[in-house]
Formats: sequence, C-alpha cells, structure tokens
Amino acid sequence: MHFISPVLWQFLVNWLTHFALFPPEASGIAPYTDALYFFLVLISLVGLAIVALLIGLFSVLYRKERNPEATQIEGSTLLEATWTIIPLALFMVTFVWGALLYFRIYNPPTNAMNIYVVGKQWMWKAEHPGGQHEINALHVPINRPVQLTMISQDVFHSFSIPAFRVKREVIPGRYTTVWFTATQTGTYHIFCTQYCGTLHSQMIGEVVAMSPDEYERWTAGSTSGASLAQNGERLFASLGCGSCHSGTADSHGPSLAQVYGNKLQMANGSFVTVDDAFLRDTILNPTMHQVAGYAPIMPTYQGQISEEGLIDLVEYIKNLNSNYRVQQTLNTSQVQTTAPAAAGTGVVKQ
Amino acid sequence: MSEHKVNEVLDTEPTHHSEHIVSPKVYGVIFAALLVGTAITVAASYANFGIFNPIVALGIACTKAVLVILFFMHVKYSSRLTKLTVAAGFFTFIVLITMSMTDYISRAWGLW
Amino acid sequence: MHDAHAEHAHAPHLRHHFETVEQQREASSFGMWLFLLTEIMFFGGLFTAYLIYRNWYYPAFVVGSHQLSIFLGTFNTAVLICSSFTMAMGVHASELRKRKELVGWLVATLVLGSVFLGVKAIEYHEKWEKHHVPGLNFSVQEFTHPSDKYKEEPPLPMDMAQKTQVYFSLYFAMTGMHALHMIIGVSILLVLIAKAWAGHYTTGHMTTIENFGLYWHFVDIVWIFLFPLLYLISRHQ
Amino acid sequence: MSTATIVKLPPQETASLPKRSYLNNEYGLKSWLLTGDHKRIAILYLISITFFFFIGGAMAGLIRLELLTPQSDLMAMDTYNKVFTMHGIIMVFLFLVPSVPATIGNFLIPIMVGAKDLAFPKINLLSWYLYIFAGCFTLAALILGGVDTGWTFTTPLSTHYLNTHVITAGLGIFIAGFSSIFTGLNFIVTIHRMRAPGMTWFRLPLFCWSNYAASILMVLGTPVLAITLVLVVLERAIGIGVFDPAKGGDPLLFQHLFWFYSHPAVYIMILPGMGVISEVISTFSRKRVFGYTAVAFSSVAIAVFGFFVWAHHMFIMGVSNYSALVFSLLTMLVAVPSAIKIFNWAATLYKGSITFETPMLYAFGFMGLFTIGGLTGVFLGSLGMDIHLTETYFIVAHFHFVMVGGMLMAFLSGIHFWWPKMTGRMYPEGLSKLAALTTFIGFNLTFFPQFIVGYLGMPRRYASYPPEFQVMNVLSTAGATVLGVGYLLPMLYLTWSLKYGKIAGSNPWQATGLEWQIQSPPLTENFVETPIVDHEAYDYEWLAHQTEHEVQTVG
Repeated sequence: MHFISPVLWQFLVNWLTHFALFPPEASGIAPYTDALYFFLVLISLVGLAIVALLIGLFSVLYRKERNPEATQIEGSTLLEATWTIIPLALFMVTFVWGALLYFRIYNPPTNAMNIYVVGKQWMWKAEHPGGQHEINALHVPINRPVQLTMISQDVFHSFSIPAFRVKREVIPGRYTTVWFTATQTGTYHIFCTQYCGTLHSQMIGEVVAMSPDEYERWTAGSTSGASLAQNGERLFASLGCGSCHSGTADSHGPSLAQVYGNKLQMANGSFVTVDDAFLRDTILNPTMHQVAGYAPIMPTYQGQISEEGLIDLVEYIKNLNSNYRVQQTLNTSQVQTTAPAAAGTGVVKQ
Repeated sequence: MSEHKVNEVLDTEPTHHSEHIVSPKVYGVIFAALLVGTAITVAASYANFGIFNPIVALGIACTKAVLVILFFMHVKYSSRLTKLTVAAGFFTFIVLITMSMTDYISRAWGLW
Repeated sequence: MHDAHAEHAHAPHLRHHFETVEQQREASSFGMWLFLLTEIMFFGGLFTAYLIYRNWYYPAFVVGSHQLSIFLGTFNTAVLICSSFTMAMGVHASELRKRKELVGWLVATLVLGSVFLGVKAIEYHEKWEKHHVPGLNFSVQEFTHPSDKYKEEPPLPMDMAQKTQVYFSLYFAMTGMHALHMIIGVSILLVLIAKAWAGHYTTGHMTTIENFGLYWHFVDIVWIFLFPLLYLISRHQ
Repeated sequence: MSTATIVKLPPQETASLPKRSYLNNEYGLKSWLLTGDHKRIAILYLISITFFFFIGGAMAGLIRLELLTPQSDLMAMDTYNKVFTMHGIIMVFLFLVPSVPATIGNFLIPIMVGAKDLAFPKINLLSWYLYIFAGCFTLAALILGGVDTGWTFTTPLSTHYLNTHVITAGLGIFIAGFSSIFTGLNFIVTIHRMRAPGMTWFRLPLFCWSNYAASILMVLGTPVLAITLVLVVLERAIGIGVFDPAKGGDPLLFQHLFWFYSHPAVYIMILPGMGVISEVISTFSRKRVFGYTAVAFSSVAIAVFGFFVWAHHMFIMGVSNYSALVFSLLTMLVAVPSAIKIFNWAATLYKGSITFETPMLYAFGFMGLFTIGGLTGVFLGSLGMDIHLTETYFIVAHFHFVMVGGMLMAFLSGIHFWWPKMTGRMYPEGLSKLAALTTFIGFNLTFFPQFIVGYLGMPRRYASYPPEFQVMNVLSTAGATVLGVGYLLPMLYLTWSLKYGKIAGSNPWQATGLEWQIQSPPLTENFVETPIVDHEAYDYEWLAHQTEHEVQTVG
C-alpha cells in the first residue's frame, strides 16, 4: 500500500490503531455515567430529528411554488403548553438522574482506601498511606474503592481520569475528594483539565489499575521506608505538637487520639465532625476552630508546613489510636533535644 | 396580562411629574430624620443586642436609604416604571447575594 | 400615546430626535435610573464579598473595624447627608428657576463633598501610618501585640490577625470605589456650577441638575450602608 | 432547491440610490467620527467588530493548526496559551457581545420602534469610542507580548502566577463592559420611551423584544464583571487579599462573581441573534411568527432565569453540593424558553409560503445548530454528566455550537437580510448561498468531532495531546479551513456589492417592519414624518393592502 503516500499510510495506520469513538469503561461508575449519556444523546437525537423533520417537511410542503399564499395562524396555547411541558419533563428527568449520579460520584463509601494527591505547577504527586510516592502516576488496585484526597499547592488544577468518568477540581487551600472503583486492569490517562499555566498540557499522567496481587507487589516494591503516618509522627514531634496535645489531663490542647471521625463541640457551641479537611484547617487556622473547653493559644502553622507535611500530619492524627507514643516521644525528645532536626522533611525551608 | 394594561403600566404615566415640586419643608424633615438615624445607629452599635446588632444597623441603614430614595430622589412621586427600575436593581442585587450564599452556607453541611 | 404633535414647538433644549420636551425629560431621567441600576450591581459585588468574609472572619472584622475612627466616620456621614440635603434643595431651586439660590446650594454641595474627601484622605493617611494598607504597607503587629495606645483591644491570635488583611482589602476597595464616585461627582459639580451661574438650568430645562442629584443621592446611599458595615461592627465589645 | 423568490427589485435600468441618505448627507472622516446618527455608529461598529473578528479568527486558525499534530510543534506552549486566550477575549468581549446589538440593533431598533434616533446619541457614540479604547487595550496586550490567563481570568493563576499583561487585558475588558452597558441602557430607554404613536409593546417586532431582554442582562450583569476585574487588577497590582487563598480570601468567590456576569453574557450573545431569526423566518415564510407572545416572553424569561444559573460553571469546583443541586435545577428551567422558541419558529413555517434566500438558509442553519448546542447544554447542566464532560472538548464544542453555530449564523443571516437596507444594494445571491452552505458544512466538520473527542476526555486548552485524539483533531482542522473560506466569502462579496450590487429599493423582501417602509439607505432622520402604527407586527395582509393602495395611487 506504500504506493499511495507514506504520510497518508502512516495516518491510516495511526487511525486504525488509535481509532476511538468512546473511552474505555474502566470504573464502577463509568456504566452509570454512560447510561445517562446515552439517554441524553437519545433525547438530543429525537429533538434534533423533530426540528430537522419539521423544517424539512414544511420546506417541501409549503415552498412558494406549492403554496403561493401563506395562511396566517396566530398561535396555539395548546401547542405552546405541549412544547413547554414535554421538554420540561424531560429536563426534570435529566436533572434527577444527573443529581443522583453526582451524589454517587462525589459521595465516597466509608471503606474506601485513601490516597493523597497534591497538584502543583505542573505535576501530580500521589502519596499512598504506606509511604509510596509517585509523580504523574497513580497505582491503584481494581475492585476496591479508592478515595483521593486532593489539594493544590498553587493554582486551580483539575484531576480527571476520563476512563473512570471522574473529575474534580484541585483547589489551593482546601481538600477536595473524589472516589472510584477501577474495574479493568490497564493504564489510563490522568489529565489536568483546569487551565493552570504554561505547561498545562504537560500536567498529565497515568493511572495504572492493577490486580490486587500485583498491587500488593507494587506496594511492597516501591515503599520509601516510612509510611505517611510515620513521617507525620516525626513532624508532630519536631514541631512540638505533643507538648500540648499529649492527652494528659492537664494538657493545653485536646487529645488527638481517636479524634478522627468524631463529633467535637466547638467553642461557639456548634458541632463539627473531624475529617481530613478539618484537621488540616485547624493546623493552619486554629482559632477559627476552637474546641470547647480550651484556650485559643495554639499558634498558626500557616507557611511553615508544606502541603505534603500537612498530609503526613493528617494521616498521623487519623491513625492515632492512643496517646502512649505521643507521651513517649515527648519524654525522649525532652532528653535528646537535637533529635527533631533530621525529621524536618515536611517543614518548609525558610 | 392584557396588552393594553402592560402599556399603561409601563409607559403612559410619565417618569416624572414635572408639576410636583416637593416643598423644602419635606426635605427639611427628611434631612433631620437622616441625621437622627445616624445618631441612633452609632448609639445602637455601642449597645449589645447579640446577633441583632447587625440587623438593627442594617435596618436603620435601609430606612435611611428608603427615605433618600423616596423623597430626595423623588421616587415617591415618580411613575411605576421608575419604581419598577429601582425594584429590579435591588432584586438582582439580592439574587447575587442569596444565590452566592446558598453555596457558602451549605458548604459545611454533611461531609463530602 | 404621545399625542403631542401639537406641542411640536421648538423648545430650545429639545433635541431633534425627541418629539416633545416631556419625552426627552422622561427618557433622560429613565436613562439615569438605569445607570444607577448598574451602579447598584457594581457595588453589589463588593457587598457580596463583604458579607461572606464577615461571616468567616468575624473577630478580624471586629478588630479591623475598631481601628477606624468612629468620630471621623460619623462626621463624614453627617457631612454627606448634609450634602444630599443641599443637593435636594439645589434641585428645588432649579425647579423654581432661582439662579442664585441654585448656585448657592450647588456650591454648598461642592464644599461638603470636598470636606468628605478631605476627611477620607486624613483617614487613609492614618491607615498608612498604622501599616494597615494591605499589599503596600501592612503589618499585623498592632493586632497580635497591641501597643499601649490600643490596650483596650484584646490581642488577636496570629491566624485571625492575618485575616484583618481581608477586612482592610475590602475597606479600601469599598471606600475607595465610593471615594472615586465622590471625586467624579465633585468634578461634575464644578462644571454644573459654572453652567448654573450662566443660567443654564433655571429656564425650565433642569434634567441635568435632576440627574446629577440622583447620582449624588445614590453615592450618599452607598455611604449610608458602608458606614455601619465598616465602622460600627460590634463597638460594644 | 426552489427557484421561487419573493425578491422584488426596482427596474435596474432606471433605479438609483436615493439622492439623500444617512450615508451622503455629510462627508469626511469628521462627519463619521463625531456623528450622533445611530446608523453611522452602527456602520462604525460593523467595521470595527469585523476587524476584531478576523484577528480572533486568525487566532482560531493558529489554534487549529497547532492541534493538527499531537505534539506542541508549531509554537511553544506559552505561545499557544496566549493565542487561545486572545482568541477567547477578542471573540467574546470584542465580537460576540457587541455583534448583533451594536451593529444590527443599533441600526434598526430606533427605526423599528419608529424613532428618529436612539434616546442618547452621544452616549451611543461614547459607547463606540469605549469599544475602540477597549480594543486598543486588548491589542496593546497582544502586541506587548500577550496574556495567557484564558478568557476566564481564573484566580489565583491570573493574580499571582503569571507575568504577562493581565492588567492591560483586564482594563480592556473593563472598558468594553462599559461600552456594552451604554448600548444596553440606550436600547432600554429607546424601547420604553421612543416608540411611535400606536407602536404598543405587543406590536414591537420580536427583534426589539430580544434585544430588550439582552439589554437588561447587559445593564445588570456587566457591572459585576467590572468590579470583579477591578479587584483582580488591584490584587495583582498592589496585592490586596480578596481572592488570594494565602491571605484568607476565597478563590471560588472570584468564580461566583465572574460567572454572575459571564453566564448571562451567553444570553447577551444569543438573544439578539434569536431576534434576527424571528424576523427572517417570518419574512421568508410570509407569516406572522407563530405564538408571538410566547416568543416575546420567552426572551424575557431567558433574561430573568439567566441570573439564577451561573454556578453550573462550577459544579466540580468545590461549590456546596446542595447549592449545585439548586443551580442545576434552575439550569434545566432556563433551557425550556429556548425550546419554546425553536418550536415556534418551526411552527411558523407551517402553511407558510417559503422561499430560500440566503438569510433564510442561515436561519435554518441556526435552528439546527442551536438545537444541538442547546441540547448539549442540558448534558452540561445535568450534575453527574457535567463531571465527565466539563473542561473537555465537549464543552468547547457545545459553546461553539451556541456561539458560532447560533450567534454567528444569526449575525450573518441578519447582515444579509438588512444589507439592502443598510447600503441600498443587494448582495450577490448565488455566491452568498454558496457561502452559507460552506459555512454550514465547515462548521459541522470543525466542531462535531470535538463532541466525540470531548467525550473521550481530551481536555480543553491543551497544546499537546495524546496521539489517539489526532483523527478527530485533523477533521476539526480540516473543517476550520472550510469554515474560514465560508467567512472570507461574505466579506469579499459584501464589499464588492457596495459598488456593484443591484439597487435594492426600499423593500426588496416585501417585509412588514417599519424599517422596510422607508427608503434604503434611510434618511438621517429615518422618517420624513413620525409614523403612526395601526397594525400588528408581521401583518402581511396590511402590507398587501398598502402595496395595492400604492399601486392604485401611482397608477
């Protein structure tokens, strides 16, 4: 076939290899999204067909040669009502369906495994609880809900995996979450879909969905030695958090053991459920989340801890079951005052 | 709404009754009321009404604004079109505020 | 509708494309109101921002507000209300076709407007001295460690103290936009006074004066809201 | 296709342009630059928006060329970013927003309501000068090195993370905003206050209704954009902290304020186009628009609902989910009036006497493409669907179907329809039909593949993309080439027709609007004497009666 034209040939080959009209359905949510999509495509086609048919039909039937004199018609309330109510009904169905889907996509199940994602110009950094760090890649096991807790270090980004039909804006200063269950092993695109500056189109990566066994192997093979919680513990000690949050009766700050997921009463009387976003925000804006019964003496750590460091801390506090080790660390660090210097990986270099 | 009525509502009344000249006495009374309102609002801010403090302050401010609009700006003596225009402005302003607030108020509801 | 062909007399101020003087008056008055509508929405964006951040950072707003001089604020409010009154009287004088009276009231409005701007300048200067201008000259020192001068204020924790920047950003944006409107108003007044002196607005054609009055009152109304929102947050604390 | 036509031109041998018209009552550059005549200002606008359209179009061409290959090889990535930003800014603020209102609307609204001019001719001229200033600022930003914020100016990217000419471009848009405020204000006052005797609200042509609705949006929405841009500029220039998350601001607030204008702006762009379509469909099917009141009120409904739906641009941006629910519901409601319009136009054809002149072809194009654009809008308004589709090429395709397939088709339809009125001469029918067809084919070829590539997940604003998306992008670029020809053609033959076109006479289409009852091109004062209106809009029986009467008196 080379006699046609090498360029054209290459183009044809490319086309046939990559020809795609539809993205792979690789997550639990994808069939639901696609179902709604097909429904919408269907009503669009029907709507378009009606309009095209009316125009075509009337153009033929009532063209000037066939119908030299127009018949004046004022209008019809019945018809107006028909084409108000039918589209409205269809749109309402779309609304309800879309809303259900939205809540399904943005409402993670409680048993989801959590992976942290930090977006920055122009890369994605994924942090697994076990301490595996990845850049522009994300390894996940299939058939297991995965929740991503995401934050941006600089500008708006948007984390999108078309094959999973999920997408969520990654915002500076606030955690957002998205979740999915991968169903097909394979490698899929990660895109940043919110324009974020010069190399926006290079802020791409790959999500690798693996079988659970393979995932286990990958996890074991790529750990950096310390889990996020361990990093968090070191950071916790080096920042001296333990001196107030020691869990003893006379401590200045509330005990953090098993605080995650609980309802806390705030100084202004309201109740707040402790989640990742709350933990992060209390470290940065402690007085805006004053727990009842404690004085507003906690300093802010704004600008002192990087987003990765905050993730370590959050992960540490989430997994803190007892204050035993906090108190231990407190005692040892009082003995060896030089120890924390080495642990400052999460601290912003000033 | 009948055709005739719409036209009447929107147009036939002039925007401004050139005949109607507000007497300086009215201006004087409004002027005094505005000054008194200012005094009250300052005084009220020193009293503690709890969550009602901003409400009182805004209530007084709205009253003062309404006085200015009705009398200094002659809306009381103007056509329905002018009144409608003023109302439309405040309506859109309220849409901007309330619809934005739907987001800010409910962000903390539930866990997402 | 406008059955006014009979009135098609050539009044001196009637522009060619209007049928009657009345139509012209109505049109320009309505146009002015529509312009004020855009002004409402212009400030509307700022008020929305204010409302949201006030709810988020209330303590910072309280402390920030306490940095403003309540005396100067009240004085300025009174000055603006006076200027609104003089403006209303100016329109009245124009309606009665009293030239000198009109000029007098307009001059009074001009003076009051300038006084307002002068006081505003003093306040801005004070903010600059106290390092309360976000972006250009800002320090939270005063809020975290109050000097002797402001002892009555309890110190703010650092995280909240930083949020006073939001308050002052809004303070400068809102009062700055208001002051800009005042400056435009005062500039227009200068022209109006000259024309009024020449007798332009006392011959029955007073739309310009009326419309300027509407503008001036609108600026006054904005201040009526800005004053309690910015100066009077929780003064009892 | 049919060969029947309703065009009635005066005998070309004897016909000539009127001795006196708005075009020749004064001469010289000064008489144009200082004019208060709404028709001359419309022409000024027409020339300037055409200029900016071709600049924006050139940018679009560059974008399509770059996307021909998956790599970023034609230009550097930041150049690409600047190109699509300038394309967006120029097309939205300097072309689409003023397109129909400031040219066709400016020319026709006073005539349609039976007035001699807009209520405030000087403000009208000021609005054009503001537009030119805005254009200068934008061009300055372009020449100095461009802006790469995207036309949405997302904070904190625009305020803290870029070192391009954001302030210059921001000021340009700020000024352009005031230009459109003044246009809108002028229209509202004119329609309320300047109508001829007998011209009641429900005798107004639907073009006036839709421009009236768009004007409301301009007057109430644009100031919010203005103050938002002021805050962005202040934040960038001196570092105040209203949107900056580092200082405690909420970057989402910027999105709220920005879209509070920019969503209604979509209706500012499309509503006047819908008005054009109403006029054209009625004229070429010789019938009163079906359900006049429904069409009129649906314009107003779109304008009112338009203010309640802005956060559907922010569904994935971290707005509260409950709030998203409310905005999605309201978005579904705003889709209904558009559907009503489409069905009413289709019903207008029923039992009409249809001919297929160029404006009608464009109008058919509009109906088809706007239907697709509108329905895909429902995809995006539906919460769950929006998650996958937003910020991909699907949304690019969607708004180009509405803006280019809808508005630009309507604009071209209107320009052809009123060209004889504006210039006194006809455009060449054969060439223009060819152009209409080329535009339609080119448009579909350009933008339809983008729906598919969007569903595949290709994000917008990407200079490079994975190779499997190339096929669709090649199709799209090929289509853009055809589309480019489709846009160049009218410019060439319309210019040609200024001198060589056939003399049109006052009413070549046998249309009913007041503008067709006066000479073309019109007198500076439009009407010799104020018309007294005693018939409904689109009353073809009245027109037939008039013509008969004229024939009798003349004969």
